[in-house]
Amino acid sequence: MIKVEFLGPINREPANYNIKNLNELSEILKNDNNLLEWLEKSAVAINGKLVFDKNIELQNGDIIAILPPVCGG
Amino acid sequence: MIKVEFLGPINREPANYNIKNLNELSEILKNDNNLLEWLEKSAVAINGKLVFDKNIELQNGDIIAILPPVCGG
Amino acid sequence: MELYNGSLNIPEIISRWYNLEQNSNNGAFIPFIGIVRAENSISGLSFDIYEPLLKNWFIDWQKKAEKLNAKVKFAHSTGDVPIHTSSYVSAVFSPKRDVALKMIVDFVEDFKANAPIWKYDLIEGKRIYAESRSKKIIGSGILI
Amino acid sequence: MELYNGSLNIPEIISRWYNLEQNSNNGAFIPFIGIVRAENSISGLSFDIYEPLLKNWFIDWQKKAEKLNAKVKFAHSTGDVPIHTSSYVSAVFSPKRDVALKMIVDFVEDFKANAPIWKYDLIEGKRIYAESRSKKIIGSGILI
Repeated sequence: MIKVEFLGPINREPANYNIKNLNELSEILKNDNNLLEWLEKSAVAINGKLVFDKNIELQNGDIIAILPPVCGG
Repeated sequence: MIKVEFLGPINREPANYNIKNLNELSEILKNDNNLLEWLEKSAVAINGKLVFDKNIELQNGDIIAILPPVCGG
Repeated sequence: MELYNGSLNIPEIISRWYNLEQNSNNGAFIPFIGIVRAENSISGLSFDIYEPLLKNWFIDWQKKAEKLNAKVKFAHSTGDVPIHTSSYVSAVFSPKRDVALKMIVDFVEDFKANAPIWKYDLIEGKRIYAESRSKKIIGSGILI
Repeated sequence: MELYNGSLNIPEIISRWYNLEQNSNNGAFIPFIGIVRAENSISGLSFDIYEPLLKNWFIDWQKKAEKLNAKVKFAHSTGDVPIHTSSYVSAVFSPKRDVALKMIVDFVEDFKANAPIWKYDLIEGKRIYAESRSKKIIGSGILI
């Protein structure tokens, strides 16, 4: 299973999915109209590292983070 | 009288001169070989303000500072 | 990297960092200290942090600094931070003044743009996402 | 502008400046702290200061800062300052981070180039003018 965390203002409980890559996650999450707006402006990290390729193969136990726009300091 | 202070590494006692402008001071100090080298690389302040014109008229009681190269911090 | 719940104790942090590094022969120590401004009738700011990514972001910066013989540090708040107190301090140590001055500018800018931290205004007891001041992280939109 | 005989107490100065300005609604506070490095087998540095000109130099900077809605401060040592202690700290306060970051760079560079301060290396008890690191003040050579 892959755990997906929705960070900061997305304000939604983590969810578990049985997926092999980010393409599959994209297909699932895009169906959720409440999420669609966030996805357009969110980056993605796998196990604490930003990723830029939807085809990366996921490993069982990976943790994915959905990261909306930031403003530290 | 005009008081002239020699700052920092010039390491020389202040002196008083009866002069009307920096041209006159220049003529006096250039005769001192120990000072000549310093004069080439020194700036001049009158009463705590840098000056850039040798013809400025001096007032009785003015204090002139001879300022060799600096390195604060 | 130090994370604290609530406002930072700036005198304690700066003094500790200074005392710790005083003998490391770095000639320049430049902290950047953020203080929460009273504006838009907020009572304060509030922060969420995603620590796993922040840790890796900082490790990259430590490597970058080390290559230039410098050292970076920072502390940030989570949760609520009242106005006129501090939520953020970063610092650069370097033997060279010019390296330190350039690095503190780059570090602070990169922190603002890429550190996984979400800011909220505290207004009348509510926590309101500071969306208009927030910036998309590089690579955003990948799931669309 | 604060002048001290010997090393600066950096934790005291930074804490005091921070506490003093905390409520002035400046969002950014950037100190630059100089620490005397152990190099060229010196035991420390020593400084002479010409206060009347330094005071005027600083008044000009205060006016410049005020126009940008910022505030500048500095402290410097006179006399002997042992290695691994501090002789210099300056700071900028501003509501705006980018103004503060630019100003601390400009202030420190201008200080180094134009503040009427003379530096000496302390080597085996002797006070040796740091001539090769020193810079002519603008207008130098006027008496030739």
